[in-house]
Amino acid sequence: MKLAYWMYAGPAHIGTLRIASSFKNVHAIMHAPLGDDYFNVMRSMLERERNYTPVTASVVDRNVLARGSQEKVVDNIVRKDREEHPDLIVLTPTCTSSILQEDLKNFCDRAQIDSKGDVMLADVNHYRYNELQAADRSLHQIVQFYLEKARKKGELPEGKTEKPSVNIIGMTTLGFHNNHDCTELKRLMADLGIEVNTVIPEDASVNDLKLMPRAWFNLVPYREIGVMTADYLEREFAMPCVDITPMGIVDTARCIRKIQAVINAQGATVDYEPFIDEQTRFVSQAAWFSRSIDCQNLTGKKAVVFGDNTHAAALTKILSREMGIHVLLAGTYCKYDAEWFTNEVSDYCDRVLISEDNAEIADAIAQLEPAAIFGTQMERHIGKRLNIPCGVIAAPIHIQNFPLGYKPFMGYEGSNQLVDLIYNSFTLGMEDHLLEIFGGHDTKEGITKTMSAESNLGWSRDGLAELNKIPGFVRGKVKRNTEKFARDRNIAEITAEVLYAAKEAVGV
Amino acid sequence: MKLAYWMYAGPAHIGTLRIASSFKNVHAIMHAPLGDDYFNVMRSMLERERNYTPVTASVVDRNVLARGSQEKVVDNIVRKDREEHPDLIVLTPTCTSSILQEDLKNFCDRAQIDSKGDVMLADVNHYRYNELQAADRSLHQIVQFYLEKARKKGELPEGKTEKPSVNIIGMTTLGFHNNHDCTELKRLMADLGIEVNTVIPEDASVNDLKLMPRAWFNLVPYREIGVMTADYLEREFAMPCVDITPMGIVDTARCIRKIQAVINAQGATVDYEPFIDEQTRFVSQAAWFSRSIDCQNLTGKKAVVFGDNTHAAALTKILSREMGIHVLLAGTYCKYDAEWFTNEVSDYCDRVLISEDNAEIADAIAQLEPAAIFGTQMERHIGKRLNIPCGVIAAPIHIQNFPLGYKPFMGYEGSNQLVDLIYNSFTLGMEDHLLEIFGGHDTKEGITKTMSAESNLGWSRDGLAELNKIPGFVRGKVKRNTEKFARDRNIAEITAEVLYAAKEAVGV
Amino acid sequence: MTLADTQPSALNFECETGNYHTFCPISCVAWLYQKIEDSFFLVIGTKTCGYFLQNAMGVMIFAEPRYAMAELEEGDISAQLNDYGELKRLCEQIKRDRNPSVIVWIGTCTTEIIKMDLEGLAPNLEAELGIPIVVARANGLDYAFTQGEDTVLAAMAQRCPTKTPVAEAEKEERNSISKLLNFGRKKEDVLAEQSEYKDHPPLVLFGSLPDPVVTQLTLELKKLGIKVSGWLPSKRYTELPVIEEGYYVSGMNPFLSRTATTLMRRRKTKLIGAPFPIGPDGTRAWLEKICSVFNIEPTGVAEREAKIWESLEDYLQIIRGKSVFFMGDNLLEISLARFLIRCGMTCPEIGIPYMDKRYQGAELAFLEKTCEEMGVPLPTIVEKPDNYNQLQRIHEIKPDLVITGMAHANPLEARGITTKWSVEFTFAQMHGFGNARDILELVTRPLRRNDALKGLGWEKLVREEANH
Amino acid sequence: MTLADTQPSALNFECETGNYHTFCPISCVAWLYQKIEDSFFLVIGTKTCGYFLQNAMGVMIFAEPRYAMAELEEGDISAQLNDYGELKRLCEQIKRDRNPSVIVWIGTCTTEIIKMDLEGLAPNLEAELGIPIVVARANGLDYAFTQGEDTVLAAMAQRCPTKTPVAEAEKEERNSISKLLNFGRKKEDVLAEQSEYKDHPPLVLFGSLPDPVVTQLTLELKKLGIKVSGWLPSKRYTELPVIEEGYYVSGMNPFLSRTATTLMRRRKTKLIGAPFPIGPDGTRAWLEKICSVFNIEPTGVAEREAKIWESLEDYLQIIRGKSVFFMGDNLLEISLARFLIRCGMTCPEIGIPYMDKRYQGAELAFLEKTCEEMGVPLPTIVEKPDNYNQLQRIHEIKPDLVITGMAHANPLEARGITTKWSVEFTFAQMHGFGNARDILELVTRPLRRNDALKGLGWEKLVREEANH
Repeated sequence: MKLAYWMYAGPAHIGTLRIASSFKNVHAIMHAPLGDDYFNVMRSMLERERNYTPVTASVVDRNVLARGSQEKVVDNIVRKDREEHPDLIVLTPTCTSSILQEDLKNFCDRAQIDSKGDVMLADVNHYRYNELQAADRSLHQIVQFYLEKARKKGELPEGKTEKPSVNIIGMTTLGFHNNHDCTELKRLMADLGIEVNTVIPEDASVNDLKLMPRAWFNLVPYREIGVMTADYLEREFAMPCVDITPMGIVDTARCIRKIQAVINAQGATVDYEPFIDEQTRFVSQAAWFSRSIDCQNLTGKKAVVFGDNTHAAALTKILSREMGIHVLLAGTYCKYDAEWFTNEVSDYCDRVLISEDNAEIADAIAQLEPAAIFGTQMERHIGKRLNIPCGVIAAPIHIQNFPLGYKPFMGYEGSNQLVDLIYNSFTLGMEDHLLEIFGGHDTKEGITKTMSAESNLGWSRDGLAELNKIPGFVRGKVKRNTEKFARDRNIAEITAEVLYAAKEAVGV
Repeated sequence: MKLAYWMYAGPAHIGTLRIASSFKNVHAIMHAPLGDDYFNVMRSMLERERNYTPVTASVVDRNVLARGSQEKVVDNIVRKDREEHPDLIVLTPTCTSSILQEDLKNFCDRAQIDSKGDVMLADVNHYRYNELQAADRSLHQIVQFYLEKARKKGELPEGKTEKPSVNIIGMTTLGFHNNHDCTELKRLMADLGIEVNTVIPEDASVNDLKLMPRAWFNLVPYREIGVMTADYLEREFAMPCVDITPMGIVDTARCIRKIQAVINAQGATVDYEPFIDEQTRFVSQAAWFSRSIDCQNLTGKKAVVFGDNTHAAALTKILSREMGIHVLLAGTYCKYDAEWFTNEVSDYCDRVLISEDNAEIADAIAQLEPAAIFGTQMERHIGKRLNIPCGVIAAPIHIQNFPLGYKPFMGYEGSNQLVDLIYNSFTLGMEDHLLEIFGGHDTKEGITKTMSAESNLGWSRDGLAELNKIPGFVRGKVKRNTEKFARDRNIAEITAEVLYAAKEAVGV
Repeated sequence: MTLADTQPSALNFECETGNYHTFCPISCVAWLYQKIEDSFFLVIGTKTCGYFLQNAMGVMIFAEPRYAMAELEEGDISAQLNDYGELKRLCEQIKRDRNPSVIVWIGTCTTEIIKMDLEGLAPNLEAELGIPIVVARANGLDYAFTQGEDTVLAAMAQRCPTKTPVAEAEKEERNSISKLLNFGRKKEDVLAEQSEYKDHPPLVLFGSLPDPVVTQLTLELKKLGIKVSGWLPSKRYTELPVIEEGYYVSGMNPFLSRTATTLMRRRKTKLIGAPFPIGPDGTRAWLEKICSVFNIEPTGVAEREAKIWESLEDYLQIIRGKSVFFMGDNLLEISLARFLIRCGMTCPEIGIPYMDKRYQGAELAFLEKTCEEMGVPLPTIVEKPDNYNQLQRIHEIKPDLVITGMAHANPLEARGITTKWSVEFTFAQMHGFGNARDILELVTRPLRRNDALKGLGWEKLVREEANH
Repeated sequence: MTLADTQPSALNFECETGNYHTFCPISCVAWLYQKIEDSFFLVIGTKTCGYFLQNAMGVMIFAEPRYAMAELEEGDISAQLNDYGELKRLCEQIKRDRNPSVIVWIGTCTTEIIKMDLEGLAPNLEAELGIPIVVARANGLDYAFTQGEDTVLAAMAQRCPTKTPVAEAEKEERNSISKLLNFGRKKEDVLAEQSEYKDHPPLVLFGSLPDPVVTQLTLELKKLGIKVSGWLPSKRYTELPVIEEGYYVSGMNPFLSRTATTLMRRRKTKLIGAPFPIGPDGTRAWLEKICSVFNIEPTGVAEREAKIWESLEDYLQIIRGKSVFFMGDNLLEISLARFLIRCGMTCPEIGIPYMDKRYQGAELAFLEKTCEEMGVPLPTIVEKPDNYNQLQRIHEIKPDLVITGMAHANPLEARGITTKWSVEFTFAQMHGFGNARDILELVTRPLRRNDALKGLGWEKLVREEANH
């Protein structure tokens, strides 16, 4: 057992559901007890999704346990096939139901007989893999399923697209700024004259997966999701993969140069150097910012970075290489892929921390006292407690990571957004320090005077006790209204009873 | 005299310089004492401008005062004409030098004789008009100058452009999010199939001003700058003006409908309704946000709005009409244009406040205790003091208002950005309140333990006094280093002398 | 037993046994750890449980709360590790870090499936650790959402002392309510005040309510001369109320049937079966029922109710004549429906995860009576509803307001159906006369909001083909 | 007079009388109001002055500082309003709101031009108000940037008491430095310590330095047996140091020539003309000069200097052999150039707004000596430079570092020229042995930064045609 207050990556079934519900017209059946189906809430609330989440819980309760699940699961799959006509139904257990060690594969086979769409069991060990690993696996499983199906049917397309083209792999629902990254990458590809063959899984149809081999190469922008799929495609279809995350000015250029190499090797003759130079120096503002006086003032400032592999590695490199900021510690919670991370960042930071234990990172931050943190929501709150500003750069996702405004992390606009995030984190911290130095924001009488009614009313101890139970942000108002109420009625002492009588009367 | 701690709008010459230095290849000569030329610093530092600001101070000092300015001013104009070959040199005094009541018009005439470019005196009363009014006037003056010049020379173009076209008027340097608004409006015009004839003054050449009458209409997105120019063009060239600020979903639609009316009246036959519907309901996320559960939770929450006319009016309408938020008070510092503001907002708020006195708005906020403020940097700091979140929606500009990332306030993307600003302001406030309710972020021993070295060292009173002079954010580090230094040397009591000896040795 | 034994006959009950969504019962720790200030809640379950709690609790996670996961790993599931040893290690750490007065073990689906014997392990560890360990099986196999509280209170009911432990003076100290009410006053005054109370058998109230509501209801009863001897749960575990045989008890919430049964069967108390004090109508009925049991005249209660109704008029105008549909989530549905029908609404369907017709008997009767008096049709009550089928019915009926869980609110709004989260009622202060406004503030908010937006023409925010 | 009277002959002085940029001298309130804790600064000027202060001071504006604008409006300019009446109204409000120990009126260009007689108005208002009013003409017609401090200190020098006001014991209390150093110690210890000091005439230091630097320099002199009798300005106006005829005084900054003159001519003190204690070389020279005047052996000072140089080696490696160009801004240029040349840099040009060759005499001589010893060419010193011409020279010479005002830093960086803001030195803690690192931290930062960026190939960030 592990004592856990906070976890960085979710359980495996969340990963599978993120993949399944990213596709268009794919439905997932969760074989799980009541309450395990909060994925639907996350998608609806965090992503403000307008559509019903295509995930149905086949509820496991005491009765089902007693009688066996097979009938219920098969019924639910067949029912959903009939009701929604999905192209594919993915069945997944959760940590809980996977313990039952039922032959879920067999349930699927049974359900397939009466279903028009495909039925598939997500093949993941729920105790060995976390959300990210399961997502990577499930995406691979679905892609492989449809490519093999097409091959069997002789429906695999021949050859490549006429113009250079790309599959962008790994864009999912509930991904950290995935929607805006996806837009930015599409724009970048358009600028490079590269056709987007497919984007998967977000908004893709499983029926289009068979077209993937037509692309000249695969682009896997995130380290966490898509690598297995790209490896499979490389193995089976000899498709080259570009896996440099285009985040920050330097790595965006590296990514584009790799693309150039890959497509020129296939007969194209492109030279992206002028484009890179123009974007770097004049279109994006990030390189200029690096050279500007504002950034000079950040030189040597100290930062701690923590997050998933993709974002923590990219941020570490940007801070250190592009902005001259001293990264005291770079860390990731992707323990299963620690070697990759260490290779990426060890030249750019003093220390590497690989851990899923948030107490460990909290203690490290407290000891190191950086001027700013770049981490997850957890580190943001550690920073709040320690009075250190924190920019959020990685999942676990939070509603704040689904802004309506355009905020990609990738590409040239992403590099601008990152500069804003970094700069504002440091300067907001600086502002608070300056205010401290100049003795600012002490509540001056001039202002507080207007906030508290002058009163010769007394509060009884029980009245005060009740008042103090009221949250600070409305307490002032309740206090004033109660005092007004008491004055109007010539009540000299305000007891708990008076407080509630006032509440009833005034309705606050 | 007026006791002033803070001013919302700058002095007149700042307005003139904003117009002059927005144009390409226009130079301004400030006739002013040393130190009055901080406009160059503002432009270079706030806007992170890469180019030298095309403004030169012709320094007024005791000698110049004694001998008279004429020679120096004329010399400086002629010199700049020779050095930089600007199309136009604008001469402006400041509040100070305008008192000298010199015949600056005559200086210009004298300088014109020896200059290849045009020379012009900005015609503004520096004690009657502020930055915004002066900018409006100076833009009008320059446009009128070049149109009349072209008319005299018979160089005015005949007729209109083939396709519907627009002049976008009022985009300036050091304007609040002007650069991104400008990009967004250009994109919007492209979507509507409208050619952008000119954008002035930002990045425009004065030589192109004569082409303005070719446009089908003028668009003046900001109430503060451009109205006088548009009025002039309407009067002299019968050009219709669209002056609805396209901010928020509703007013963006109103603006587009007005454009439709204006161009259909000139023979076009466009129907923008499908475009508006598609953008409103599906492309922009703002209308959906209004209907979503997140926004439902904002219903009836209380806000105060304060800023310039354009932004304060737009925000008031968006908050009230599009998001169901209760605007307790809407205010502007544009006293000179109070009637317009009152007409715009009085249906959407409880109270209107027109004032340039920041103490007045601070007191109103303290009394009203809104859940959020939308105001200027000044209101942000009032909010910080009162623990009320504030979104910054208006100038006086600040480096934070020149983000690198794309953050327009106008058009459909602007409406997304505004929702983020509004939502985050309320929820950040809510987060703090929730943390208070749940007793969060009290520094727990588990974390503080790692922050303070256990020590049996004594600090003398003078040592402590010195330590306390050190700002809080480095004090911990200095304390630890000094204690380490003392321990290493077996010093039992840390005096001020020990503290500074440690600083010298350790170099912190 | 004072349970109302007239079963309402006219109400139409259905049980769809469908696939429906509600929060996992372990979420009860969210409000219980705050309520019982010296407690620590340890949820023994999987990463799935932990990630749910983290997402459901939001900012509370960051506030160093007094709850945590005992996350079961592969070795625990395959029984390679010793449960006792593992739990001991964790509880020792909790003792070291927080030193709570009680540790509540929350069993989950997984501990059920792997048949972890929590009840068997607890007494030994409790003895070894020196901290009481209370075991509650708040699992999703047997319970829904708010019933998690029921399992915890039922377990705690068994830990309430049977006798006043020492002197009478100290008993006063034990009881936080009387302490609060007497604080700072002279002993003579306190004694004088005791005489304000009528003579009646001891009464203990059960159900976790926010502290201000506890005070309000205690004061409400005091006005009638009725003294509350204690609340379950108390603010501190060390202040659990004394419960002796023959005490009267009354439940504050409709989801506490197991606690009620435990109090009756194990602690031999008498349950006062009344409608719940939700809404002015419910509050009055609840007060009158207690009075009737104690043979006390409920003076002024009817007038109080009438006055509250008067003060609600501005809200009533918004909802009168409108329809409300409950998809079913937190078991508060019957009481809320009854109150809203009294407010003038109609209600075609009440979904509810679980229906204990005995424990909710008085409330069901009151619902029926209310419908009759208001002249509106009786709602259909659907136990364990099927959410898919419900959505079909909603799109057909087009109710003015749907009270639903979080999963369906946004999609319904996008299709022009006005919604309110049911979960907000779980956390709202809504019991008693004084809080009726708060319920209506919540209920009317979406109506007021969507009314404000109506003019803008953005009703349908999904494309036609996706309209469903 | 102890002013060095050997004028350096080899240095090349030019005066371009050009159009150059520097901050307005009224900005001195930014540091003086913080330094003198019981003061209030009232800047009497136009909206132009106010908007400058607001933009220059940034966050300080929000911190409810003890300074404000008396904004002149049209009626004030046209003399329709009565100056005395207006100032009285404002000062009364300031007294009401803040009750400072002193109000400093800062005259501006505008008060000069409209010939507002601040010196004439102040005594009457001071009498009427009961608060001292000090008048300083920190206008941009006569002064540049840091000279604003000079005008304030010169005015305050005249307010320093001439005699210890009452008993000796109270004198101790008046002097905040001795109070600090003796605090908490027994009187005997204090008296014993007095004997640590050598016998020498009283010494007062002038110049506004951050409190920790004041302590450091006071301690530095104490080590040599020299006692500092007081600092101008003191931390509080009410603690201005006693200055009697014959006292010795020494200036901390190169821009305080007017204060020096006032102290010599009006207060009959003797000025110790020394290089300024900036950099270890300057600090040593300053200490030795004071010792020589007091006939005290400067024991250990040379060793201190050597040790400090040793500790700077990591920074020195970065700048050695590189060139630095001063555009001229804060009058600290000569001292900084001298220190940086000693560090191993070369310096082709020192722009400076104003050059008082007498007051800076010892520093100029030291600069010349340093250049000789380091074997580098003497810089050209350009008074009132023309920024446009300087930019041409910079683009031609391509110095490794340009120390410049804020207006030119970004454009220079965009063209591949490394810069450092001169204003940072104005606010840095850089006097004395201990702070030499801080100067080099600032100087090397842009070099370190641009070195780090060099590999990325982003040197030129303007298009060729705009490359000037």
